[in-house]
Amino acid sequence: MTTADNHDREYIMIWVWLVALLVTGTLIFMLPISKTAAIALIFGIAAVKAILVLRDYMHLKSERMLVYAIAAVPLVLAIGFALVLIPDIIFRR
Amino acid sequence: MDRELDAAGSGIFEPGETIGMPIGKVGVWWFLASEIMVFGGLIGTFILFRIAHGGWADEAAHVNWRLGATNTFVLLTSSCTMIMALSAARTGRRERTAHFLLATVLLGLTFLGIKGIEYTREISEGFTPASGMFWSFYFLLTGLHGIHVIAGIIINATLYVAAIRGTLWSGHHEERLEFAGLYWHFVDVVWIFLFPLLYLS
Amino acid sequence: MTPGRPRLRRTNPTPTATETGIQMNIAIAPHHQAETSFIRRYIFSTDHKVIGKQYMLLSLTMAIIGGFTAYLIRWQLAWPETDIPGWGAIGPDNYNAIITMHGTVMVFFVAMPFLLGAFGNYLIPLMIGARDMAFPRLNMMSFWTIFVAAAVLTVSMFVPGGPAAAGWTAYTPLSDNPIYTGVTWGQNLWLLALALEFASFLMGGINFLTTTLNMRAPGMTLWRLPLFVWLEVTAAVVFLLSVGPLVAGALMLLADRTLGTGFFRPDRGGDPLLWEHLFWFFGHPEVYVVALPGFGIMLEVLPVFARKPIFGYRTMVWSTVAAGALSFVVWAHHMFVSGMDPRLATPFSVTTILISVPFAILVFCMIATVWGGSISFTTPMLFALGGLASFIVGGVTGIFLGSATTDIFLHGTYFVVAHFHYTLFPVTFFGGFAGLYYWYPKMFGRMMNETLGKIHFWLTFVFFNAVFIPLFAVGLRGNPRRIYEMSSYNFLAPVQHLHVIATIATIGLLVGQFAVVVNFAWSMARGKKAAANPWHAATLEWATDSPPPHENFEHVPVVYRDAYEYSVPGEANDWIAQTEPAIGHLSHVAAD
Amino acid sequence: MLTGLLPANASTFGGDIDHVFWLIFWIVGFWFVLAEGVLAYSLVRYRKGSSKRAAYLRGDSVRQLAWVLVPAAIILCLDLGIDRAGASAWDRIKGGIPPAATTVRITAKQFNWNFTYPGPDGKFGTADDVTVENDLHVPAGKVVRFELRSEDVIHSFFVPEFRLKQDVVPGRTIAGWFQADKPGTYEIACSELCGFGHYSMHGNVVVQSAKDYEAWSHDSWTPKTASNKSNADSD
Repeated sequence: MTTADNHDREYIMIWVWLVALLVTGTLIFMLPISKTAAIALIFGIAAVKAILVLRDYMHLKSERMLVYAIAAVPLVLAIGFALVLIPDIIFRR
Repeated sequence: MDRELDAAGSGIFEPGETIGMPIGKVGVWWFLASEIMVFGGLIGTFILFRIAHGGWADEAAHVNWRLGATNTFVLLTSSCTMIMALSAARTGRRERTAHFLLATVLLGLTFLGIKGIEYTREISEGFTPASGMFWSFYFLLTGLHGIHVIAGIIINATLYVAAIRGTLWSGHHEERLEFAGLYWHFVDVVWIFLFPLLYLS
Repeated sequence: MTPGRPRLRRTNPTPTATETGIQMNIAIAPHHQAETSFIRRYIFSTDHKVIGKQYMLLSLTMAIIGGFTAYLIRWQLAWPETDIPGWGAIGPDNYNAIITMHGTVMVFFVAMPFLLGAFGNYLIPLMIGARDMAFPRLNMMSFWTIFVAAAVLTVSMFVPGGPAAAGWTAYTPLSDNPIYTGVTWGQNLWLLALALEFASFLMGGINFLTTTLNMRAPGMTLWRLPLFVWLEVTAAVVFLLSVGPLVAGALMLLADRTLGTGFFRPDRGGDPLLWEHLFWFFGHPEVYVVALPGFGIMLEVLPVFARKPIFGYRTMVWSTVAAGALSFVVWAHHMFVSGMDPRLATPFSVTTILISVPFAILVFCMIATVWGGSISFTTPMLFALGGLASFIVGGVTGIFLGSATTDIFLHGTYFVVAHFHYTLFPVTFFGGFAGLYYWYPKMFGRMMNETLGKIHFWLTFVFFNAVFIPLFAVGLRGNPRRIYEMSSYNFLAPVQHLHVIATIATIGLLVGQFAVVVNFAWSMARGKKAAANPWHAATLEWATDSPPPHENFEHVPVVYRDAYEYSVPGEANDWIAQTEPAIGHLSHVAAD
Repeated sequence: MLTGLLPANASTFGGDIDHVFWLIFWIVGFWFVLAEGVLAYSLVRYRKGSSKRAAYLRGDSVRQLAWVLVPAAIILCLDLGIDRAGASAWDRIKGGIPPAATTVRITAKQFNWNFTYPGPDGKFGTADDVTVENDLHVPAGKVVRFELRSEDVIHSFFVPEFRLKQDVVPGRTIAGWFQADKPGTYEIACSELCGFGHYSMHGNVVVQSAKDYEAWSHDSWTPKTASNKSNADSD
């Protein structure tokens, strides 16, 4: 399999991206901008990092629908669960 | 699904791969699904509490974001070495595989070491799980994640031994590397979110 | 395979399929050879059939604890503070511990290991034509994990401070701070036992899902799966996706009790309602995790003894999936009066009552399956029908509790107790016993005694209803649950005699169970030898010997048909095995 | 005879709850009888030997499935009806609190109920607040607002005759209301497991005519705090 090396290069490029994003994220944290904006940016970047790992390192880009389903359903459930708890925990009486 | 039904309908299967996926991969993904619910429940609760209690800004000021960032770097790198090990294993470059696996294990240990340093610092400064809700969550989240890292290190170490012995390649077993990798990358992804949650806000 | 059927029938339609069949033998046979040493074979076995039997043994053993605690509870309620024969008087704190143990044991260590662990493990590979589970070693680990969990729970009953006494729901802060109950290690061990139990069923669930997705025999499409497999798998998914938050919650509670955190302690900024949410997000789906396999067993038994195909196979599959999905969005109906935001009540009320639709479809399809059949009332059939008839009561009474308005009055009363016993008892025990009598020949190669079986059924059916119908009335009078004795409430004086009736019936119910114990043991030694397919059933587990050989099938079977081909017009037999080539394929056979 | 199933109702919103209860009762009662009836009939009618061979009904054609799906559709409609009836009653009972004549602070603790009245000045947190144990005195025919607090664990404030139940959660103040129809003494039960004394966490709601309530409050609210308790108990 000759394409292997290209694969390796791919993987290393992804790693470079991840590190770059990590650095930017940490820099934003030190920038003197509004907290909400900073948090939004930081978590946006975290999401991108996660997607990169999932897509390339966990091969989601070449996976079957089934795998997406297995991963997506609990994600939706967990988020939905947290949302339902908002009135009880954030706006508790 | 339909595709699979057709295949099955005509009675033609790969042994043990009715749906054209190795059982290991299906199993690991189901396991990760349950893990998503565990961490999802915990992280979700943490976010809600943090908003409800007005940010915990001053508590969060005491965690060492430099060490946190370093650890993120370590874990990201270990993910890279893990995937490199897999692609090496698939192309039968055995020594390369072993080396990258060893690197992954060592990076994992480095992560734990740094985390240990953080813990000792914080506890010596008097911040224990009992000193406030933020610290309770901090120690529970990082602790649970740490346990997952330890498990991952053990798995990767066994694979490393198999790689040196060469038994890793007997009967397509190098695919085990992919399954272990899926878990390891998942642990990495969890940390990718824990880092900003605990250190950067 | 089935004796007396020409081998031609079993050859595969296409060369490719034949190859795969052979490949399968090669691919899987060396995977684990027939094990020799006693320990490998019966203790640390990786054979799903042995593991299934181990689960059955464990659950039936724990059922003794569950039944005995029920006896203690009922006696105390009928004749408060008298000496209970075989135990002695119990005080209010022991009473709380006993109800906690009853709930925990029955739900987590009887219902789940019996319906999922025993039947799921034993039957799924057989029904889909696999040689074993996808991960046999993981399977073994899952059993030994729940074994340790059961041991931990049992030990927790004897530690200083006594066993957990905060109810099986372990509401915080009662379960959180020892000063409220005086329970120290009991509660910690309870949490540990539950954590281990969850780990065990996670391993088991992953195994069920992977096996069913990946290990099916040639021709066994998803739409040819026996409904039992469909329902077990749905239950596994529901468990897998619902247990996570409670695992998180258990860790938090354990940290509260050991590390001095305060996740659920209001004085430290914690929130008791969080525990209720985390618990019920799992706790409600858990009901379906137990109910669906029970239904699955009834669905295997009904068509065989009605000699009819399942009515509305795909409709039932979709209703099952719908019920499983809905079970994730109804949990707060356990919390209508818990102090949660009242605006949440109506949405959860709607989703909860909506669940009546898929379950109504399931029940109607089951009734339609016996309608027009030729019904023989064997013991398994009696238990399946008794379970169905009783479950309907549990179903309809659920509407009262699903409606937030009526739940204001009924929440936490004996009406709830009667309701969930009318759902869980039918699936666990009627369903479970139906399965036991039905598959015993397959499991142990001998038939069980029919007369004893019928006696067992009638004692169980009559006394079960005699226990819980009075409790509905008790609940409607407003009798709260988990009350050690009623005498401090004047408004409960009129219902005391109903408690006495329920208690006498409970004793009858428990005594009646000796029939199955005797039958089980006696048939093992003396029961008449079972043929490969004593009931003339069509599904794959009957296409191999009773009991099946080490890797289940002489040759991996090839599946040509649906699972329930009974009384097909124009056929000589009133059943056609799934392995029987369909007409279309016969030409191939001729060609060979 | 059936009406004897429930305790006699003694509050204004109890009637709404009972109404929804009987609505559900008759609906599910009908389906229960129907389902069990059809099941029993088919068991007798189609027992072995009664007919030569079982019918081959797979129920995969719409025509056959109609026998299942049409009833299911009807059930769906009835469900929505129940939801509607329930929702309106819920909003009235738990949705909001009507303007109240009296406000009481109810504090639950292992294992009894304390009721705090604002006292003559009508304000809480002042010296003349009056706390009585286990007996809640309220005027008949007036809206009573209560604020539930717990000192330790979760309890549940349950008055069967009022169809009133509300959990008491430590760390929260949960407000609610009720309006008692007629004078009398009604029992309070704790309906959430709260420890070994749970079974004896008993209290009374003493509903009094306006005049009696006036008299009671007059002699038990007069600032002689030492004897409040005895007064309360003597009722």
